[in-house]
Amino acid sequence: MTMNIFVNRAKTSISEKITIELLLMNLRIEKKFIAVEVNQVIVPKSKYKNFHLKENDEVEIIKAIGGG
Amino acid sequence: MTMNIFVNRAKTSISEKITIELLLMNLRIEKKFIAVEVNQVIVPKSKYKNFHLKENDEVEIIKAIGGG
Amino acid sequence: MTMNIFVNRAKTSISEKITIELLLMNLRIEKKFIAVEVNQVIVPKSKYKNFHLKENDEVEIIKAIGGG
Amino acid sequence: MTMNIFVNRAKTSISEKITIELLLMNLRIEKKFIAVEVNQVIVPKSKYKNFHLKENDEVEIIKAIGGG
Amino acid sequence: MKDKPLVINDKIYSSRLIVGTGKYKSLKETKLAVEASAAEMVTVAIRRVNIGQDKNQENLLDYIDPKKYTILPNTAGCYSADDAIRVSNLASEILGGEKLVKLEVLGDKKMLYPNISETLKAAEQLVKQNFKVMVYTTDDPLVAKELELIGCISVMPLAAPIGSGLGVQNSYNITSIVENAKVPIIVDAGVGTASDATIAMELGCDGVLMNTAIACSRNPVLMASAMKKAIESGREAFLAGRIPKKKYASASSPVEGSVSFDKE
Amino acid sequence: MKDKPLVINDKIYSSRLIVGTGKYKSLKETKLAVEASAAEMVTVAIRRVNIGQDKNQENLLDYIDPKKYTILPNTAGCYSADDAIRVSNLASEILGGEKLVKLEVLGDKKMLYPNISETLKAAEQLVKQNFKVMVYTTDDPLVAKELELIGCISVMPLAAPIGSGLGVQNSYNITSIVENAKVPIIVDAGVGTASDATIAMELGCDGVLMNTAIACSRNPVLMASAMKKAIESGREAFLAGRIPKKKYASASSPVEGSVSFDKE
Amino acid sequence: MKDKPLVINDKIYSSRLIVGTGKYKSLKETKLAVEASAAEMVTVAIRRVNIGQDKNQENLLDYIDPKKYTILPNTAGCYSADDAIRVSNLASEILGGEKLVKLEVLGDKKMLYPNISETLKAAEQLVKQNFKVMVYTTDDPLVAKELELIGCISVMPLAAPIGSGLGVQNSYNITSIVENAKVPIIVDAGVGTASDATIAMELGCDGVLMNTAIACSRNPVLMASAMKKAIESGREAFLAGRIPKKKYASASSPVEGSVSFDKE
Amino acid sequence: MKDKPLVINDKIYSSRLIVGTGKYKSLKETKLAVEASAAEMVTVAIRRVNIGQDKNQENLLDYIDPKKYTILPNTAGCYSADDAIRVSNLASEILGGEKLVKLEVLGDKKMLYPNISETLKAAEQLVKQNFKVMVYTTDDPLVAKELELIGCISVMPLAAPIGSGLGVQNSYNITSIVENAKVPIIVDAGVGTASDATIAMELGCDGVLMNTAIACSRNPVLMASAMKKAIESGREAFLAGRIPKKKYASASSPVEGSVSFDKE
Repeated sequence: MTMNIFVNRAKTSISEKITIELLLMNLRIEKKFIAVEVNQVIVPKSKYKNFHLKENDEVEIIKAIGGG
Repeated sequence: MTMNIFVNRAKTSISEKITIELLLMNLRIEKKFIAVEVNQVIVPKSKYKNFHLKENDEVEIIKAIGGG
Repeated sequence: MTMNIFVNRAKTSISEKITIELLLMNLRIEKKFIAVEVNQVIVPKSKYKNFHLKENDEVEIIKAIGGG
Repeated sequence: MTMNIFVNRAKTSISEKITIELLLMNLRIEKKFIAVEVNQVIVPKSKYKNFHLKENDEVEIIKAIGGG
Repeated sequence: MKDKPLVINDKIYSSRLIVGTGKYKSLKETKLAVEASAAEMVTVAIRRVNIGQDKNQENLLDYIDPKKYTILPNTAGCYSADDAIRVSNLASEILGGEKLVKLEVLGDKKMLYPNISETLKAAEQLVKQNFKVMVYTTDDPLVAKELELIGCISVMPLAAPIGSGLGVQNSYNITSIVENAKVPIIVDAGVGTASDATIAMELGCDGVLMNTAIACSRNPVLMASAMKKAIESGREAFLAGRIPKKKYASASSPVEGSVSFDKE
Repeated sequence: MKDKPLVINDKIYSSRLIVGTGKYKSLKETKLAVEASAAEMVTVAIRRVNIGQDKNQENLLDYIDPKKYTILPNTAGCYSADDAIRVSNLASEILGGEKLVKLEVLGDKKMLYPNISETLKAAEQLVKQNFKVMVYTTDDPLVAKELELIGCISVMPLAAPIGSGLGVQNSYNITSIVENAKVPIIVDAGVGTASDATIAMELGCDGVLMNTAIACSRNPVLMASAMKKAIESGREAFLAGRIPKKKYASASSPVEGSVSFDKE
Repeated sequence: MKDKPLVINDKIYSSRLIVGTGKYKSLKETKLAVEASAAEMVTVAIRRVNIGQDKNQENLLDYIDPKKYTILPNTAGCYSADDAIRVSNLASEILGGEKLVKLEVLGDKKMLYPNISETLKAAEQLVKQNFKVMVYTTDDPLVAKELELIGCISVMPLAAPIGSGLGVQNSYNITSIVENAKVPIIVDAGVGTASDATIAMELGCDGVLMNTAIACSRNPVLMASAMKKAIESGREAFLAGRIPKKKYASASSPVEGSVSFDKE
Repeated sequence: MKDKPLVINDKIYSSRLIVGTGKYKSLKETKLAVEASAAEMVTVAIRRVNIGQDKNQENLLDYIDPKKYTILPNTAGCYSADDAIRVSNLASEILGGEKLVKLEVLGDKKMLYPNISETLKAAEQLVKQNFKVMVYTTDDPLVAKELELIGCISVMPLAAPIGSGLGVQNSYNITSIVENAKVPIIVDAGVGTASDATIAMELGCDGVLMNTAIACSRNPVLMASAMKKAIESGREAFLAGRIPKKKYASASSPVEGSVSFDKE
């Protein structure tokens, strides 16, 4: 079974019960130096493993880039 | 009988029942181009005649002067 | 008989014995507000009438124009 | 026998036949880093030994000092 | 070429110079300088009468006739919104109900620099009370816009601190304020001499308000005349459109037919 | 306060603005701008008549009447003393023997910068030939003084290169020239807009000569008027004596009796 | 003579230059320029990961090692207090709980001018949340002081608009801010070239933050080195105490004993 | 990026700063400041020995070792070509036949402004006598070129009058001189603080000569270090190519992916 979530505002269909940890793995994004928000709330790195995403969750994956 | 009021913050003893109109006359101050406050409230010129000052009233007499 | 002179550096053939006065007339140039040099020497207006140009004379006709 | 010369414009009486070499010695001025003019003409260091000063010679002793 | 006139509080002004009345040696000098400036709007301050000492002290408004000039009372000396609102109401009472006021809320006594948060507060209140607010402010373009949106009828950024005579410090900001404004922008404070006023007008400002530069010059009446011309000159130059600055020279006299070219 | 008038070649001028006649779109525009500037002295250049093409070409001097204006012929386009002297004599012949001339000997075509040694040579010769020399020069204070001692009746240092519109580049030198001069000092060339002219006058100069700033503005007639006022404004400000620049502000409205002090 | 070191968030910095990491051609160039600048504090921005396109996109922080440099995340791109607070918290999460942040709340996209009221709101909140706030602001001295009193650990007024390269527009205000401050004053934004940075330091500022001036120069690594020296040079000149500006010259070489005086 | 080195009289200089030795409190301070400046060329003046008073007066050249530094004797205090030539020959004799000289012929004692005609005369003579002439002059671009053509090995225009500390007065002229020169252009005199030196170098000058700005600062040794860095900084910025000045801001942090855009 799959469901839809929004990753950085793009509709994405994923398998149910996926965790943030897995999502990042699928996206090939390193945990180091990023932040993750689910529905506008920051999820601390420690929780990635056990945090299961639900239908229509809005996930934001944020990083640092060049700026002044 | 006399009583004390404050005119522009100077204690002044006046005869009871004096009106703003009379006070200005005593002080030789023209009504034109001034404003009068009693206890922080502006008294319109029309009321000077009938406005009786009470013990300890704080009277402020204000005018326009040179400024930038 | 004709001969050649240079007027403002342009070779010009004119009838012999012509005076500055006549030259200006032919060129339709007013005497007022101009200066005439023949072979680098200024000829005063008073002399235009009797000043005869010779073969190869270099005539310069000068005026005032807009400048800063 | 003595005679007068001018050293940097000050009248100075010296023994006759004195050389620049001796003058500098008397004045305790090192030869290094100076120049000597006699009557407006520069005397090269090599000549100090044999250059005899005459009555009324104008001697200038010049050096380098702080400047911009 | 016709310039669109300066309109403030529904009145048309042919002069773009507003002058203050402080710091003069006498009321007579004040009157003469104001006349020489050809200003049509004049600022005054609001103060307590000096009881006693005032016997035959003359009243400024006997010299600067409110029938002849638009009197612009200021809230100078106020360091809070409340004070400024109170002084505005006193001014209105003094001037028979007029609602035009120059709002000025300062934050410190050394630089006399505007206190923006108190100024914004006071502006909102005064507009609600139907005052026609001409507001003295910093050269912050966003604050200038906010004051316009609040409903101030004119925004008056400083050129430099009051009385400093330094001239326009940040022409970049003044230009930005002018470009974004829908109300008259009048440079207020900091002008030192005629060219400072001309420069402010060349930036596109609608007018200039000054006091010290005239009153404290060696010859106030003559300086008032200088300022009148400086403002007109700057406005005309702004409208006429200056030549660009060029790195290299370009001859004003034509080159063709130049006599000196013979030898070349 | 009465200003001592500007006197050049024994004639009194009430205008301190001298304008050029180059670079205008038409002789008509030239005439209108010159009138708007209220200048009483006008510069012209000396060139060959274009034979043939000149049929009904009008003459500048039919528009700028020598009876009404002092015509100041320049030696523009000359790069040597000899050329400048020759052109000066042609100018005198054209103008019926007048001896007033603006001496201008340039050294290069890119900056149109004055060639000082040739200028000095030409000035000496022309003075000997009884010309009344108004001399265009750099802002070198020593050269300016030398030109005065040679007998030039006016020294005209540049503000900036001809036509650059950069305004006074070295106010320090201009001030020094003014302080040491016994003849009128007239800033010539480099003015870009009204405030540039005002600043030159505030430095104490006796006048300003300009052409491009007016002729090449978007609206020459309006800019001419702006320049007229700019010159008068700067002169009056110079005479009136500006206020000093201050690091700290000083209130224009008195502090005593300030209503806002209640709370303090 | 020993200079008191720059201390920010209890850490001592021997470099007074803070550099941004935006606008470089590559992360490699970023790294080289940062090294050449000798900066010890480096700003970064916070953005969404580009899903997909990011495959082997490298991470800035692999080039600018947080162990080696103090990373100063900014809230660039925020136009409200709420956004700025949110971004600050994301930055803290990204950087493993660090609380140092450069607060920047802008008001418009054209001038990128700071929005003061939102900046004040955000600053108060962030201080409450124990953030160490270095705040980008205008050159308004009163606002600068208010931000210090709110508890910001450094106040960073602009020299001129971000990326404009105009240099310090209002040295008067910057000086006033410095004189009244008890926290480090760091000029942020508007520097165009080395002398602009030197001038900011000569005014007494504690440091300068820049990005565009280095990243967008023709040779960023060389310009980074120029800026390093410019900052040190300006600081030393400030401490050494410059000579006063004089109207008249004064000889550097003594006058007595001058050989040339013979003829006098 | 490698800078082409400064070459004067066939010697390569890695420092572009030349310092004077006048006005110091002591020869010891002179030595320390010269060392801090890292200058490799040092100017000295030529004067009469004070007979008698000189007993144990030390010699400058015992502190500034001619084996270590290139000594550049100047003709300061000369007001005529003859004096300058005489002093140049005395200098050569003092320095064991060295022919390098800084030619300086002044015209007045108030401004210490160069006398151009005497300077040109002296330059021609000295070049004939095989002197290597580095010539102090005004910022007149034509005179600068003429001095180069006469054979001077370096042209040194003033930034402002000697000791005035005003900084570059006419950057337009200095730029023109640099653009047209084939010999090193070294700004000499008028620098007041570090940024003045940086600006001179950013204009493309090959070096700066200064004395008062260092010697008369409150802390000469520290200011010498500031100047060393200022010169290097300005040179590097010139080579690196500054960003253009922009009317409008441009973000240093990318706009895409900005978190704050959610709400838009």
